[in-house]
Amino acid sequence: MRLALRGTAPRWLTPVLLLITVVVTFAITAGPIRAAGAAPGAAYERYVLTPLSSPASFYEVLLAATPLLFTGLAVAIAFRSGYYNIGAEGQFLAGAMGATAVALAWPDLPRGIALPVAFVAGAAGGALWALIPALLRVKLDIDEVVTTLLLNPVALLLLQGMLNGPWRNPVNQFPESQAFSGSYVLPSVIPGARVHLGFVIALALAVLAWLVISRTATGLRMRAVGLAAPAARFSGVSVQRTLLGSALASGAIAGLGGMSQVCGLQGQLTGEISSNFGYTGIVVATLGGLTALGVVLVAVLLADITVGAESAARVLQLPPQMGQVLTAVLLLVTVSLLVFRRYRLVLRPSRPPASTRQPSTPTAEHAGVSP
Amino acid sequence: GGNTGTTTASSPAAGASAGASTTAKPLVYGAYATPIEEPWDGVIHRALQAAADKGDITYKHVDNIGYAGGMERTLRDIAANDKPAVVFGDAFGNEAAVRKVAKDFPAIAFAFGSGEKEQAPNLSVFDNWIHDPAYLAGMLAGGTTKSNVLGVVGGYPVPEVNRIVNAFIGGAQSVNPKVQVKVSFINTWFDPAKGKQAAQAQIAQNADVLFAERAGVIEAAKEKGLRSIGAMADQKSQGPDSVMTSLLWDMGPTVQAVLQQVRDGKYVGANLKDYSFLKNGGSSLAELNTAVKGGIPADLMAKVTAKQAELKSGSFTTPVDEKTPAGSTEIK
Amino acid sequence: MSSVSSAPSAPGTAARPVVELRDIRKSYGDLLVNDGVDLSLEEGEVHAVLGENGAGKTTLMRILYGLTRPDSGEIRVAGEPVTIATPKDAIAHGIGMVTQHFALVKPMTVTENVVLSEIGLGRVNLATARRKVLEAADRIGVAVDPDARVGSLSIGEQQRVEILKALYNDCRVLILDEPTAVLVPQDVDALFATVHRLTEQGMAVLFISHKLHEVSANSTRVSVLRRGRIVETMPTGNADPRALAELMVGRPTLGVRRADAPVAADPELALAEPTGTTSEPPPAKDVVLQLEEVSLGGSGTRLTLDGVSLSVRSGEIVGVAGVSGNGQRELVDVLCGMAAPIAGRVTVGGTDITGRGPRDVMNAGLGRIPEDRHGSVVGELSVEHNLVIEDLDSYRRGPFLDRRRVRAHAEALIERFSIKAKPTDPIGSLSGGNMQKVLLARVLSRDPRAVVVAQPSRGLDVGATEFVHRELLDRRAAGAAVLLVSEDLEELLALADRLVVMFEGRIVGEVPIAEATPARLGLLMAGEAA
Amino acid sequence: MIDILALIGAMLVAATPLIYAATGEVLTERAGILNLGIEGTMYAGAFSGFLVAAKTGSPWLGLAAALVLGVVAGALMGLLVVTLGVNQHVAGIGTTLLLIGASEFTNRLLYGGGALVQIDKFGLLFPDVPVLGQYVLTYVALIVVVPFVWWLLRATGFGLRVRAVGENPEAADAAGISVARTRYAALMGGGALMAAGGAFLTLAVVGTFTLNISNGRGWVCIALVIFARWRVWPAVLGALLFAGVDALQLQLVITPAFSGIPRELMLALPYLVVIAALAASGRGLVYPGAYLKPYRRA
Ligand SMILES: Nc1ncnc2c1ncn2[C@@H]1O[C@H](COP(=O)(O)OP(=O)(O)OP(=O)(O)O)[C@@H](O)[C@H]1O
Ligand SMILES: Nc1ncnc2c1ncn2[C@@H]1O[C@H](COP(=O)(O)OP(=O)(O)OP(=O)(O)O)[C@@H](O)[C@H]1O
Ligand SMILES: [Mg+2]
Ligand SMILES: [Mg+2]
Repeated sequence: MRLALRGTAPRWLTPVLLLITVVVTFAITAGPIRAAGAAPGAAYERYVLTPLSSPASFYEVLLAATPLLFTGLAVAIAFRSGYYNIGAEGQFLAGAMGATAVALAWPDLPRGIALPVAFVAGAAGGALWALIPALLRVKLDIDEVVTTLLLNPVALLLLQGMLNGPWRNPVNQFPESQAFSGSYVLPSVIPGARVHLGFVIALALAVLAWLVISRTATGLRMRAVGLAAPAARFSGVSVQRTLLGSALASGAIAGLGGMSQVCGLQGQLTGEISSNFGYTGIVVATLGGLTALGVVLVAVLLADITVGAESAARVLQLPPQMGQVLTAVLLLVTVSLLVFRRYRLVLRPSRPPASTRQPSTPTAEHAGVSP
Repeated sequence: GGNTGTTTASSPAAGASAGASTTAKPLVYGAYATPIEEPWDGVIHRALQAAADKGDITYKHVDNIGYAGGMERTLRDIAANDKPAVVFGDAFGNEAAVRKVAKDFPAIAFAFGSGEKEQAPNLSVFDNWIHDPAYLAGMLAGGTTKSNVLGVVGGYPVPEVNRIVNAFIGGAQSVNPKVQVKVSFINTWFDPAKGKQAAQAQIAQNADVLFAERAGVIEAAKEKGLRSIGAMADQKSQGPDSVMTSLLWDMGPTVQAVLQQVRDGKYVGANLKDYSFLKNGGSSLAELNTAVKGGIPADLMAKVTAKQAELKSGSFTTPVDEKTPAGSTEIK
Repeated sequence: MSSVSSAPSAPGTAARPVVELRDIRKSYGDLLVNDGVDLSLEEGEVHAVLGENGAGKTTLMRILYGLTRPDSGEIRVAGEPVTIATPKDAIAHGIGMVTQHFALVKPMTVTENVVLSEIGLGRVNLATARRKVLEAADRIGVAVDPDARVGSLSIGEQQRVEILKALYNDCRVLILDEPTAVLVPQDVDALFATVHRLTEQGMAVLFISHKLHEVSANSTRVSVLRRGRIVETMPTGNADPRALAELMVGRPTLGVRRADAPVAADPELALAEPTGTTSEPPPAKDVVLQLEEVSLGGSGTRLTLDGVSLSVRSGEIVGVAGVSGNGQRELVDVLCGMAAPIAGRVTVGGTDITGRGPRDVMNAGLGRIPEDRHGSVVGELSVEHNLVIEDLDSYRRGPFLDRRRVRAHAEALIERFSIKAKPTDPIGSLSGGNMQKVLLARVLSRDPRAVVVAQPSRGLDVGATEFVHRELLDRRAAGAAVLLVSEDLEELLALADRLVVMFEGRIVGEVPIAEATPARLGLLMAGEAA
Repeated sequence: MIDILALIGAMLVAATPLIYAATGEVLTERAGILNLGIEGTMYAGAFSGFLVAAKTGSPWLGLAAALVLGVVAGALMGLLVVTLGVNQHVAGIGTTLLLIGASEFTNRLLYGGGALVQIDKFGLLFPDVPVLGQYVLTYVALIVVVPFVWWLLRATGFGLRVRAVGENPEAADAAGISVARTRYAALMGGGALMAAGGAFLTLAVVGTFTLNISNGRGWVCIALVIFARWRVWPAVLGALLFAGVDALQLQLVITPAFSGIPRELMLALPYLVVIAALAASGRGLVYPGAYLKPYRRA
C-alpha cells in the first residue's frame, strides 16, 4: 500500500473526501461520546448543525469566528512571506492593550473619533510587538520562531502587569480595566445580535489580504520571498523590506483582533482577553492553506464547533473537553484526507509485478524504430 | 459517565414521595467559566451536587465556558430553553455578560461569584470570603514558626486572594510580632510545579511554615519536613505530617439561603458574602492536625479556638484588606 | 574536453546481459514518461542513453535503481526477474547510481556519506570506516579526503564521492546520470579514465549525456530515448552524431557557432552551423561592462576574487574560462549584485554599480543569467510571474498587477523563445532547457546593454543548447556586451571573441580567439605559466 | 540574600522536564520534523503517568505508561507527517489539541471533576544534600538520557541515519535507508522523551495531576531547540539557563531589596534572557536541510 501522484483529480473527489472525513471523525469520536453518556448522533447534530440552524445562533458563530479571522489572517500573511510568526498571541494582546490605552486615556472622545483612534492604536500595538522580532530577524538574522514564541508569555505578563498596576479597576480593585466608555464600543452590525463591526472589519481585511496577495506586485513579492527568498533577492526583490513589511502587517492585523475583541465583545480589558486566539490562528491559517478564503472557512468551522460544543454541553451534559477532542480529530482527519486530492492510494503490492506479467512480450530486440 | 448527566436525588427513602417531589424540585443550573477541576468553581459545583444528592434540587451544569463570549450565549440558552429556577456560576471576567442576561430574565434567580455589587432585581453576588479561617491559619503559622519566616504562594494578586493573604499575615502577626511573610504570586491558577518551586524559593529564604493558596506548595513543605496549611479542601491527606489545617470554603449555606428565598418566593438580588463568613458556616478551618511533625502547642491551639469563638460570636471581625501584599513583609 | 579516446570495443563480443529492462511504463499523474521501454546492458559495456530534456532518461534510471516505482514492467538481473522496490534492493543486486542532482548529505563528512548505505543501527566505528573508505578510494582510483565535509567540496570532488559511494558496495552495474554536465574538462577526463578502468574489470556502465562527442568517444552502444520510448539502440561505432541528434529531436541539428569561430580547434565545431553576421573582428566599440581591480573576501584570509580587471565592449562576447572554483562563480555573483566586493569598481555603461543590489544592477542595464538556474527563479510561481518579477513596477496599474499585460507579455515571449509551457505553469515543473529559455526571455526582453551569463547550456539537450547559443550571438550582433562564463571549452570557442582565464581568483591570461587552443587554455587553467 | 546552592538545586528540578522534552525534540527535528505535538505529549505523559501510578501505586509503572504514550503520540505524528505528508504545523498543533483534550476528557470521566489523589511519587536521592538532593529522573536525564542521545546521534548508525534523513532524505533513500522508518523511530523515541518530561512533573515534582500541568513548557522547548541549533548539550544548557533565571526570579521577588521591581517583569525574565542569549549568539541559523519538508519517493 502506498501513495501515488494523481492525474487530474475528478470533480466528485473533494465532496466525497469531505464526506469520508465526517464519517471517519464520527467513527473515531463515537466511542468517547458514548462513554460520556450521550448518543453520538445527537451529539453531532449539536456540535455541527445546531449552531447553523438559526440566524441567531449563526450570528453567534460569526461572533466566535471574529478573533480567529484576525489571527488566522495575521499568521497567513506572515507565513506566506516565509516569516514564521508564532507570536500572533502576543500581538493580539498588544493590540488589545493599545486600544485600552487610548480608551482609558481619552474616554470622552466622540465615537466617530474614538473608534478610528482605537483602531489605529490596536494595529499599532500589534505591529509594535511584532517589530522587535522582525528587526532581530532582518537586521541580525535571529530566528523569528524563537523570539515571537517567547514574547507571547511576555506580552501576557505585560498585560497582567498593567492590569495589576496602572489599569487596575478603581471601582472593585480587580485586575481588569474599567469598562470603556460607549464611544469605544464597536457597534453591532445586525440588530439584536452580538456580531459587531469587528467581524466586518475582519472580512474586509480578508478581502484586502486576498487582493494584496493575489493581485498586487507587493503580494507577488511576498509570495516570491516566502517560496524562495534567495531567488527573490536575485530578482531584485528586497527580501528584508518584504519580511519586515509582512511581519508588521501580520502584527497589526493580530493587534486589530485584540482591539476588536476588547472593544467589540468585552468592553473592557481583562486578563483572559485572548483564549489562545493567536495559537489557534496558526491552525486556522495553515489549515486554510494560507489563503484568505481558507482562513474565513476554517475560522467559521472552528467557531461553529465552539458554539456547538457549548450547546452539546448544555443539552447533553457532555464534558466540554469533548468539544476540544472533536475539533482536534476533525482537524487531523481533514488534513489527512485532503492529501488524497493530490495522491491516490495504490493497494497492489508495491513491487513491479515481475512474475505476473504475461509472457507475450519477451522480445529481446531492443533495436527498432519507434512507431 | 463521571459527573455528567442530570443528577437528581436517588435515595430509596425519597421513593415514596418521588412523584410529587420531582416536579416540585427546582432546577438549578451551574454555569462556570473555568473547568470544575479548578477549585473555586469546584466548591460551587460540589455544594450544588450535594444539594442534588440530598434531593433538594435537580442540578445540571456547564463548565469551561471561557471568556470569549460563551458565557452570554450559554446563559441565554440555559435561561430560554431550560428555564431553571436558579443559575449559579462565576462572573469574573464575564461580568457584563452575566449582568445583561440576568436583566433579560428577571424571573430566574442568578447567583454569581463576583467582585461587584448585586443587581436588582435578580442577580445576587457572592465571593469566597474565607479571610476568617485565613486569619486563624495565620495565627497557627505565626505561632509555630521557628525561623519567624512564613511563605505564601498565590495565583494572581486579585482582591479575593489578597484579602486572604493579608488576613493570614494579620493573624500571624497577632501572635508573633516578629514574623515576616514572603508572598509569591505565580501568575497562573494551575501549575503545581511552579507553585512548588516558588515555595522552595521561600524555604531557601528560611520560611518554615507555608500557606498553600495554590497547589504544589504542600509538596515542597513535605519534602523538607516543614509545616503547611492547605486551602479550598482539607488537604491533610496530601501531607499528614505537614498539613496543620486547611482553609475551607463551603458554598452550602449560600446555596441553601438562595434556595430558601426561591422556595419562599422572596428571592431578590443581594450580596451573599455573609453566608461565606465563618460565623455563618460558609468558611471554616479544617480540624487541626496534631499529628504533624512536632505537633501543635496546646496554648496556641487554645488561642486559635478562642479567636474562632470570637469570630463566631461577632466580637472579633477579621480586617479586610484587598491591597496586593508585598513580596516580603517587613517586620514592623 | 573529454579526449580519452579509447576505441570502443567491437560490438557483439560481450553478449551476456547483466541487466535487462522490459516494457517499463511510468506516468506521473497524466504525464506518460516511460512508455514501454526495453533496454539491456551487457557486461563490460558503456551504454549511453541519449534524449532530449524530459525524454524520460532520469526516470528510467531511477526505476532501475529503485528510486522510482514503475507502473508496470520487468527488471532482470543476470537473466532472473527481480524486484527492485528500493535502492537497497538495487544495491543488493549490484547496481549503483550517481544521480543527476547529487544525493549527498552536505553537512556530513565523506566517510559518513560513503558508509551510509552499509551501516546498521549500532555503534559506528568511524576510524575503521574511514580506513575502508580510503582503501576503496584507492582501489577505484579516486582521490578523496575522507574527513572533509561534503558541503565544502567542489562539484567534481562531490561527484567523486558519489562514484565512491556507488562502487563501495562492489557493484557490477553503474548508472551515471549526466555525470559530465557539471564537470570541468580535467574532471571529465578523470571520470572517463575511471569508467574505462571499471569496464575493463567487467563492470557495465549506463551513462546519460547531452554531449554527443562524449558519447562517441566513450561508449560502446547507444540508445536514443524520445518521448518515453527507445527509438534506436546501436553500436556507437555506427552512429553518426548528426543522425543521433536527428533521432533525439526529430530534426537535424548540431549546434551553432560564430561565423568566424576557429573550427580547427575542434572537429565537432566544424559541424556546427555558422551564424552571426561578422566574419571580421568587430570594430572597436565602447566599453560597456567594466571591472577594475575588483576583490572579494572569502572565508579566512584568502580572497575569492583578487584584483580582477576586465572590460567588455559593445558587440563583443568575452569568454571566461577556468576550472570551477577559481572565482568564476563569485565573479558572476558580484556582477549580479549578489555579493559586494571589498575593493574595486564595477560599471555598466558608465554607471557605477559597485556593491549595489540586484535592482540597481538591472536598472543599469545588465542582464543576468547565473549558473544556478533553479536558484534564480521561484519554482512554485508561474512562468508569467517569473517573467515579470524583475520588473514588477512596469506591470502595475495602480497598486495592482496588470494581469492582462503580464499575460500578453508572457505569451509573446513563450512564442518568441518557443518555450514549451503555458504562462500559468509553475516554472519549477519545466525542463532544464525550457527553464533556461524563460531566463533568457526574462533577461533579453528588457534589451540589456550588457549580459552576464554562466554555464548557459549546462544540462541542456542539443536543441535547447543551439537555441541558447543563437540568442546570445543575436544579442552580440545587436550590440550588447556579453560576458560568457563557461567550463565548456567548445562553447567558449564557438561563441567568444576573446577569452580570459581565471585561476585562484585572478585573471591569469587573455587569449585572442584565433590563438585559443584547448592545450594552451588547459595550461592556463591549471595555473601553469601565463 | 540568595542561597546559591538552593538556586542550583531548584534550577535542576525546573530544568529536568525541559531537558527531557527538548532532547526529544532535538531527535525529531534532526530527522527533519518539527514536532509541535510536544506540548500535548508532555501533557498526556504527565496525565497517563499519574493515572497509572495512581491505579497501580507504582511511579515506575506510571513512567512506563508515559513512555508508551509518548511512543504512541510519536507514531501518530508519524502517520500524519511521514506517511501522509500533512503540513507539520497543523499536524503538531492538532496532536497537541487532541492529546490535551483526551487527557482532560479522560480525567473528567474518571474523576468527575473532583480533587485528585496524591500518588506515591519518586523520592529524592540524597534528600539532605544541597544541589545533589534530586529526583532519580534528573540523574537519569543528565547521566543516561542526554549522553545516550548525544552518542546516538553522533556515533551510531541510527544517528547517522537520523541526520541523513533530516538533511537530505533523497540521499538517505538512495543509500538504501528507509526514510519513513527512520523518521518514525525518531518521532517515537522523541515522543517517549517528551512524555517522560511531562511525567516528571506528576510523578516526581507534585505527585498529582492538575489541568494545565505542562503550562507551555513544550513551547519553551521548541524555542530551546532552535536556540541550541539542534544539538543536545546546548539544549540542556538552554534549559538550565531558562530554569536558572526562573529560579532566580522566584527568589528575587521575595527578597526585600528587589521589591520595587514589578513582579511581572521578574516573571518575564526567563523568556527575555533566552531571547537575549539568542540575539547575542544566534546569527545565521542553519535549519536541518529537510526541515518541514515531507518526503515522498516519486
Ligand atoms: N517527480 C515527478 N513528478 C512529476 N513529473 C515528473 C517527476 N519527475 C519527472 N517528471 C516529469 O517526467 C518527465 C521526464 O523527466 P526525466 O527527468 O526522466 O527527463 P530526462 O530525460 O532525464 O530529462 P533531462 O535531460 O532534462 O535530465 C519530465 O516531463 C518531467 O517533468
Ligand atoms: N516533484 C516534481 N514534480 C514535478 N516535476 C518535477 C518534480 N521533480 C522533478 N521534476 C521535473 O522533472 C524534470 C527533470 O528533473 P531534473 O531533476 O532532471 O531537472 P532538469 O530538468 O534536468 O533540470 P537541470 O538539468 O537544469 O537541473 C524537470 O523538469 C523537473 O522540473
Ligand atoms: Mg535527467
Ligand atoms: Mg537535466
